Amino acid sequence: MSLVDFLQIWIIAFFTLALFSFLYKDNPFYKFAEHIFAGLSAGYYVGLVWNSVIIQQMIDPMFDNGKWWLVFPGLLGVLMFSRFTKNYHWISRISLAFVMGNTAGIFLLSELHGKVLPQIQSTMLSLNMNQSPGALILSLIVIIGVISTLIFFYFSKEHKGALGGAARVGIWFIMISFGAHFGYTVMARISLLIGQVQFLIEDWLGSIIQFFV
Amino acid sequence: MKTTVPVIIAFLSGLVMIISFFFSSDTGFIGRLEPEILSWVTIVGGFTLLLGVVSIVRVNYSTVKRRKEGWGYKLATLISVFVIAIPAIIPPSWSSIFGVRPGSIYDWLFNYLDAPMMSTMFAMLAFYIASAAFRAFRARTTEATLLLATAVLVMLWRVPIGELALKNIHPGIPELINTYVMNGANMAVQRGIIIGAALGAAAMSLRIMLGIERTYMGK
Amino acid sequence: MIWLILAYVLLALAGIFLLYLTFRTGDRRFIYLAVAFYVIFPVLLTLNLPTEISPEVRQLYEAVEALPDSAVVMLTFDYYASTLAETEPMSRAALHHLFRKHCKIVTMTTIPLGGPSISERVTRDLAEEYGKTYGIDYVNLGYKANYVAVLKGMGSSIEAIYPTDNSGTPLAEIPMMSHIKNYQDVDFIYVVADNGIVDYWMSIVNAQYQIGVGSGVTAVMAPKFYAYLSSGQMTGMLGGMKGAADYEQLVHHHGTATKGMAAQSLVHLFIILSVVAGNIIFFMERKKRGGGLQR
Amino acid sequence: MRIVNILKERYITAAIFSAFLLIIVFSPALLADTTIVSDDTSTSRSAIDSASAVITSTGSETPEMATSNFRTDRLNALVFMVLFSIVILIYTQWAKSGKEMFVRKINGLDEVEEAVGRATEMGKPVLFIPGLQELDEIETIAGISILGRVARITARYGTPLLVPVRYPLVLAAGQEVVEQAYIESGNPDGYNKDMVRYVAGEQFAYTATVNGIMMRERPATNIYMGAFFAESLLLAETGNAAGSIQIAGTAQPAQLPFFVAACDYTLMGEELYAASAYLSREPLLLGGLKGQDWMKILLVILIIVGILLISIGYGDWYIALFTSV
Repeated sequence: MSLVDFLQIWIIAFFTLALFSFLYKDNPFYKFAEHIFAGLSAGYYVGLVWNSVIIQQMIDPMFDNGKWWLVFPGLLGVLMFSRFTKNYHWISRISLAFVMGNTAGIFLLSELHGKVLPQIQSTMLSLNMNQSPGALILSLIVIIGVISTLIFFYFSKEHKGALGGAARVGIWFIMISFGAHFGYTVMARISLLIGQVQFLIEDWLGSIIQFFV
Repeated sequence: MKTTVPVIIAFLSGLVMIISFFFSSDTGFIGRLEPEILSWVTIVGGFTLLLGVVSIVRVNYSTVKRRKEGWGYKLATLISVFVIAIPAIIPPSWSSIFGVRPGSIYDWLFNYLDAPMMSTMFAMLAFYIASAAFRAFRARTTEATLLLATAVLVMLWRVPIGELALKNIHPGIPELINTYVMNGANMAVQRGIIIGAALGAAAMSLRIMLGIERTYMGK
Repeated sequence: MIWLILAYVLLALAGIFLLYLTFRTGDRRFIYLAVAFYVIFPVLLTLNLPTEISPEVRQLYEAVEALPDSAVVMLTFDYYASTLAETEPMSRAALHHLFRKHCKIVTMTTIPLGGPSISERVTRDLAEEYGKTYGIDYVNLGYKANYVAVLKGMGSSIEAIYPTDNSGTPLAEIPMMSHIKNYQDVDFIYVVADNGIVDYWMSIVNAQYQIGVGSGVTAVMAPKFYAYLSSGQMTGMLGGMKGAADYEQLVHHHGTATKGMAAQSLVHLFIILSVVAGNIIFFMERKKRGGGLQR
Repeated sequence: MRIVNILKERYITAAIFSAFLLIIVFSPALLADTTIVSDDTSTSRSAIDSASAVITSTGSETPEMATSNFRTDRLNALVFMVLFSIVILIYTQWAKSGKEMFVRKINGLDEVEEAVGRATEMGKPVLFIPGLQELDEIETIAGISILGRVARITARYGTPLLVPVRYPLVLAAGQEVVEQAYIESGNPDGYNKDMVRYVAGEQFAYTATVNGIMMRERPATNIYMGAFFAESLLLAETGNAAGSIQIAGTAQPAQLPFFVAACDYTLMGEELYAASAYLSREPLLLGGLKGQDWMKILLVILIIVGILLISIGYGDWYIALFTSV
């Protein structure tokens, strides 16, 4: 292991432990690491936008391929900063409206065409008796679950009578789903800790052992 | 003027996207217009990332300037913004430590400082989820009981030791959980939620396009 | 065998003891200590526990297996560094599989903070292992802003959105990209993500361009995507570290996910123990108070 | 400027929009490139499938012609979009014109009132968090409008109110809403600008600070309404430890389990929007909610019809109507 590798591992270990120390209690090491973290994350965007947007998407095509009209989106981008001024902050709305309008146009269709249509289509399951009991039960669960969930989120009538019964079934289904969500999420949170512990033990402790042996 | 122009722009740019959806891809004028407009959107969108950087620099600078409480930390933030940003915008042709490619200062700072810290921040959640499990997750009502029971079952099913235990009770249990809980009840509810949320998002998009919804303009 | 059972009993006793201390003192740091203990212990021992391969993982594996050799696959790195422990093993396992099948890989990211750096690091690492050449076997497109426009725009022209690759080489000068113009030239999309972007890969790309999309997602998001699996919009899914471990098994390459499953097992069991213990305390206290729940 | 003034009338804009949609509907006839290919019944499942077969077959023979084709295979999406737009716009228009619209009472709302009352009795503050998103997110808007209602109650009883926020725009909107509530409740002196305060921009820094507030000031009631992410658990758990009554509402499905388990009452998903529409009677929110409700019932009916048809074996053509390509 070279000295550079060794130092790199120790730097990571220092910042990792500084952040973990918050679990014991708030302290200056944690605060220092947290502020460095905030600064680096913000500064990262500058390098990213400079290289992947300004150079690659604007300057290069403008000078190499003669796409002079790319000045306009650049201008729209710069206009965004007018929101930091007092009197001209409304100009930034133009750029924002351009982005929002496009996104809205794509969304309006993609949500209806790409989500609602296929999802309702695949809920139309056959309840025909000549399928296996397992498949029939599953179809029933899915149909009842989807419809009762939709009814639970229906607000134009009081949940009384039949509607109330359906909504009640809906909430049971929803709770089962939330339980599954919760059970699954535990794994996500622990994974991240395992990752950090793997680093601390294998790399950091490993580096110490290598250093002495 | 201050709102009408943005509203018209939003309407027209949304319209192009809708028209292009209904015509097969290379349709003459629209077909050429669509990718051009989308590439513009990605460029303008890039600039919005910088807005956050400007805000963070402004806020921290004013704290440091006025020597408010904790200004030393804010100074650390300010310095780290510039330490990572300046080498990244110097052309890599000067030296390989500039720019953003592997081996540059920028890449090193991200991989060895920023990324591990980001992971650590989230890794702390593992501790909190355990203490929450002990102190907050109580079977107070029928609904909460249903939630907890499913959660325990799914937790067992997701890990090797738990799966083994379930299989010892009956070898078919893991598959039953997968079929009837995950792909049955859970799937049905997620589908209901997806449909509801999609209707909501579509309605919001419609209102933005028609200029009825203007919250994004600060109205 | 007897030793193993003894070890479990001891571990469980330690957990119960720490929970008891938490209950007595009201200091949650004892629970933190228990979690740390259950994670560190298996990592030190590096146990490899076999897992049953989930059907949705097998589905994704088989979808990739069924691709012709040298098919074009788009592999996305739609995740932040904060979830690297869950998602990086998925990307690595996917790359093992794809490189082994000699697929042409196009990588991209929609994550501004770190996406380009991560994809660059991981792909180069694996390409070296398999002796693949940049520009012929794989290309890294990098990041462009506004994911909705990026996803939609690549449908008509990848070059309109990405005039150059991540390091600034014009796409026209990259041999592999000469026949990859838009989604029509892509055979499969392999999304690895830790956020809601997966929804748009379904609702925009899969729905409008009919390309198969498989995904590796964090365990937080996985339950939602069963809806897309069942509607056939999604072709296979890796859910969380378990999904990654399953895929590692399928491609016969044990990485960090497989290693992590032992620690996962112990902490999961501890959390189940905590829920049960917490509820026992709750019901005992309620009984003492006379069954009243009203607060 | 004349045109601009006309366009200002949103309903005229809406009319132009609808007119445009109609043009699209009739454009296949206008363009008339599409030759109707006879139905290949042996392979095609449906009318829609054969329509797409037309597109692909003309595409392979004469690419130039196919390029100006209307996507008849996407006709279902067009009809659906037009119907959806009309329903939403009609309901919004009705809501604006003051038509009486019924929205059922959301269960959690009574609880909010009760919980604030309890804080008053105990002489402790109420903590309100309008989520961790910017103001352009609909969840945050819903949260802010519920904040207005909560502030009205705290103004009436003189209960201290704490509202930590993460974004400057939310700060401005929150201050405005709270001040308005105090003035309208006849207690303008009770309002204090520091009730709504900016805490920190970074997610976990924000959470850590709010957790600090919970442990120090020990609010009797915590109300979370808006978009929450991984911090949901941290907030709810700390609040639980501090012994506060907690009411939450979010549309983030991944976070709901934690709120449901750790809070005393939770508004789930769209209930959050419904609650804010119910409270604010804002025509935009109300119209959208009613329009979506109408669509939901339509979808449920469509699904049931589909199930019936497929179960008796005559459903293939019907199901194919919903194919998205």
